[in-house]
Amino acid sequence: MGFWNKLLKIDRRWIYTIIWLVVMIPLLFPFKIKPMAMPPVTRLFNYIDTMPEDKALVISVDYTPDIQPELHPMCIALLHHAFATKRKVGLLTLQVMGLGLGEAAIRQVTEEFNAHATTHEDSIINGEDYVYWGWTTPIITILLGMGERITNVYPVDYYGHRTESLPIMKHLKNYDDIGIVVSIAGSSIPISWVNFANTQFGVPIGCGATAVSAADYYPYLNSGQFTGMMAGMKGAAEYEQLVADKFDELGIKWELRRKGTEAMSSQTAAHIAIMIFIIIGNIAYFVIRRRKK
Amino acid sequence: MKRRLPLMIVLVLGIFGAVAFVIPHPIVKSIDETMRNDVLRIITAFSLVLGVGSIIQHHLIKIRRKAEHWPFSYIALISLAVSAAIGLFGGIDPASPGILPTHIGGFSFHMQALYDNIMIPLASTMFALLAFFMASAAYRAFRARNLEATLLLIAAFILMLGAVPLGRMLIRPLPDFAEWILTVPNTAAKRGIMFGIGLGSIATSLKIILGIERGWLGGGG
Amino acid sequence: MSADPWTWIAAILTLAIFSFLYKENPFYRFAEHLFVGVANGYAITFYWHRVLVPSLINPVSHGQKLWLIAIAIIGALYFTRFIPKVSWLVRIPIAVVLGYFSGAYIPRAIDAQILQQLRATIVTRSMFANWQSGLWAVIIALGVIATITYFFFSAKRKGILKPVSRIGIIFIMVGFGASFGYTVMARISLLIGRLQFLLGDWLGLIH
Amino acid sequence: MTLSLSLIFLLSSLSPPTDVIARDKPNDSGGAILLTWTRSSDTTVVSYRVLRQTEGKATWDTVGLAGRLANRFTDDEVQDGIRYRYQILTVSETETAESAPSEYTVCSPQWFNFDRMPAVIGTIIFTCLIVFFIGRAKRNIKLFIRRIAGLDAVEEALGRATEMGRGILYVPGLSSIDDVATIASMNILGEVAKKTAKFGTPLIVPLRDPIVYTVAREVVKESYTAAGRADAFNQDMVFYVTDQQFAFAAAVDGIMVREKPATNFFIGMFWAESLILAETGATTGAIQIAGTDAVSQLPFFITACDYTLIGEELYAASAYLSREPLLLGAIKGQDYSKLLILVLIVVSTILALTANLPVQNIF
Repeated sequence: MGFWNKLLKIDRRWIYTIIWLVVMIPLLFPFKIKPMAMPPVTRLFNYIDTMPEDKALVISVDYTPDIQPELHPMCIALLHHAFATKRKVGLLTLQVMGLGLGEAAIRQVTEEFNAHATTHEDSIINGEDYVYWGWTTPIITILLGMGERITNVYPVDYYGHRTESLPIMKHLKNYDDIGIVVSIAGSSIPISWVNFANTQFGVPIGCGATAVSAADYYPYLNSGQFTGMMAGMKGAAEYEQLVADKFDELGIKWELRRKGTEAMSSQTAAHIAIMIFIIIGNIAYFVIRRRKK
Repeated sequence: MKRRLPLMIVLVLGIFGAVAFVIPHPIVKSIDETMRNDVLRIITAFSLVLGVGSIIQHHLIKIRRKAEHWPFSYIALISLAVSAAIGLFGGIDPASPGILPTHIGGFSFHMQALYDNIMIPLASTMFALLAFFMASAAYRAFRARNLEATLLLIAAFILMLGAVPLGRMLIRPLPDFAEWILTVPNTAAKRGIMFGIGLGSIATSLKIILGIERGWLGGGG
Repeated sequence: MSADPWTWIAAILTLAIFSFLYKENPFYRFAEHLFVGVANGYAITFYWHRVLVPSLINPVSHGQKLWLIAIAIIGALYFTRFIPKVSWLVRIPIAVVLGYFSGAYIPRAIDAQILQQLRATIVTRSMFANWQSGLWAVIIALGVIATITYFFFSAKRKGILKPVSRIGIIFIMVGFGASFGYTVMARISLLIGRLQFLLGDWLGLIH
Repeated sequence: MTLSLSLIFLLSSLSPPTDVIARDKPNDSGGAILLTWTRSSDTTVVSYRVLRQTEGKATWDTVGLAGRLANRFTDDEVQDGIRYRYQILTVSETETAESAPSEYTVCSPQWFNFDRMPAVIGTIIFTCLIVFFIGRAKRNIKLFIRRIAGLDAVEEALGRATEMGRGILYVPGLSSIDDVATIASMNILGEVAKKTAKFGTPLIVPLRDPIVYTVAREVVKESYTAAGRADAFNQDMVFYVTDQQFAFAAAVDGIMVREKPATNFFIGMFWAESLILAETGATTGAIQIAGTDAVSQLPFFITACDYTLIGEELYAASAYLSREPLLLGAIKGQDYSKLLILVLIVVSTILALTANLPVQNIF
């Protein structure tokens, strides 16, 4: 029973312990590895970054709490990007379970920006810089109705204000004023956005998807029906990185919370650990096989 | 009778189920919808009683025989009874409460609370165990024993490496290659298997309707 | 640290399940039996409030759809299992469920699993809009053919069948490896989610 | 007021859509009219509104909205047998323009859905093939079925359990009785139970579906009777656990670790719990035999189990074990159907590439 043999028959609890540690430690003490953005993420970022100033970014918070670890950081990163570049933002959700998530995202990001704001200009103000329309139903009525007049679809916003009276809505009448809609979802809602808003009105659609469902979305990406896509935690981390670079470019000094990147450190560490296990297992296997010969 | 009646029912309903697929007329469509929405759901609801009866019996036997770890059977039985009582009498929808009060002060023990704080954490933790099991399964089984095993191992390796930023840092086109494996050879293999599964399962359905496949009768007269 | 008792309960149950990784123990056994009990309690609740009340009890008590009583009787035949003399009657509700689903399945499966897959596999000129997508389509078609060949059961594996089915199993293994590797990411995400709950919502160590 | 409105109308530069055609939506259950139109050439168009008039009524009702890039709309809020006509209203930021009304049209239900013709033909061809080969099998023409690797292991695994004096765990998947994998699994369970009855090996069958539970119980009881060991059948061998996927997985994990069966069978339909079960089983040192048609779970069974029946092998195995000629005949029919599919792929591809025929649209 040599060293390699012992290694082959190692108690699996050692493997569990290592996975446990490599996932937990980066969560407690985040270290940031700099992700390199893949083309679908870069395309989404660049599109939002360079669209005309008067066009708003609309985020459709279509995910539910159970898949939040993968998708919520995408929503936060998009908001960081929009507010740093002084872009108007409209937020809505097509899933009633997403209501609280949308509210949490917008509250977190506005608090971050406003904590560093010195002037009224710098501040992010509800109804002027962003609007949260909340949730209503049915989906088709919303997706088509927003093409004509958003205030008809959402007479009051999430907080109960009449949308007609909000300053931001004066320049946010319908899809013509929207540069892109990014639908973040674990279900097929982004496809509904493509089928109605994109096919019938020509609005560009971006997508944030879980890693599992992303594989089904590549055809839409290749056909251009999605302008860009963030897939899973990795996609979120890549977008966060692009936003962080943008912050440097704009000279914004304060540190961003980057949950996607932090979780990605855990993810990366776990992948590397598993790959090392496989390599060690195979070395041991070959050493023993050679000895037997 | 004992065999012929069930086989007749299967034949008649089977033909109806197949034919309804191509007849959009409301007469057929409404029967088809009633079948799905009312009939089958009601019948399934009754079958649950059998299941619950079985699990209760299973644990009662354990308690009676004082089988190993028998006290834990009380946990299953009590939690079943308590949660069923809360759900049946306290309602399933927090907005429309039942006859049983479901909170003491600020503490809610409504079915929704049990679902959110017992079922969801337990289920998602069981699910999360997979992170560990994938690691140990990979360590144990991913050995380059022969060509097939080696290809399995390499494909998995490339996908794992391609999924993290490191992959792209080491080999720039790696994520694209990973995506290629997923969309080309993987699609081909899945599709090929699906054809076989499709045909095999259709054949089995056919055999059931025609009364050739009788395993479900559970044998006996 | 959380002050919500439910968060504590959820956290303790989470740890109880994780403890199974070390070894089977009374905490896991407790969580397991609790889970089975509550899940059954939930199922009873669900079927009562969401199925029997709206689909059966409400219409019948208002004098509508009285034929549903007959359906309820068919459903009740499940209980004949406990009466040896008429226990064969349990086959009737099973036959209703099985017959309908088997029949409904056939044309739908022909459509979704055979015809649509077939349509997607055929290589057309438009796929050669660029040479890569054309080549990939050809590889997929060849892979599908080889994989199907692997599943021929009634012919001996000799002659051309032998090498082709071998290519088939190669495609299958590459595909399985890819699926495995791809799923790792999603499963680690689940673990991260649980840890974020334990470290964040419960202990308040991360925000 | 009227004058100024008509002035605006006269001055309106917005062009309405043309060629508004309304017709009964084909292949449906009635109650729907399909509209098509040629889009307005103006670039200022925001959207189109669909207006409907019932014959004999003066009013036009707005029944729908369509995007500026749309040229079709389905009105599914109409009644069969009533005559309707439609107008399409072009809407821009400042003005609207209405098209000429369409002809009156009436909708009705159809008795046959022609869109589904290929599926009907496919069903007929396949049914004929299967029935033909079953017929041949009935006439006792000997059929060859190749060896299936995982199956040979069944006997060995049962023997090992007996030698060790430990039990056998058989999980027939998590799906319902209408799932083909479950049916196949019931057949295999019947054979396994005959052998456990013969050797007196303890058998544990936990279930997730109440109906499958009733069937499995009958199957096992029957096998014990057939093996002449009706006395050894114990009603607690087969039991229902819960219909919650992960609660079931937790319970089966517990059983595996506490009872330590010598052999675990995971045969049927599985979802994400596949690896939870198979890895836990591996820690107990059991021989594991899996079989499933869940393509997404096969990779995990292949890595964690000793033998795996892949997809269709599961169905073939159930026929192979039972040695029932009728079931074997069906396998022959399936093989010929597969051959037909291969021929269709090759021939269609050749036609599509050489003659540029749109063959893929046939299917």
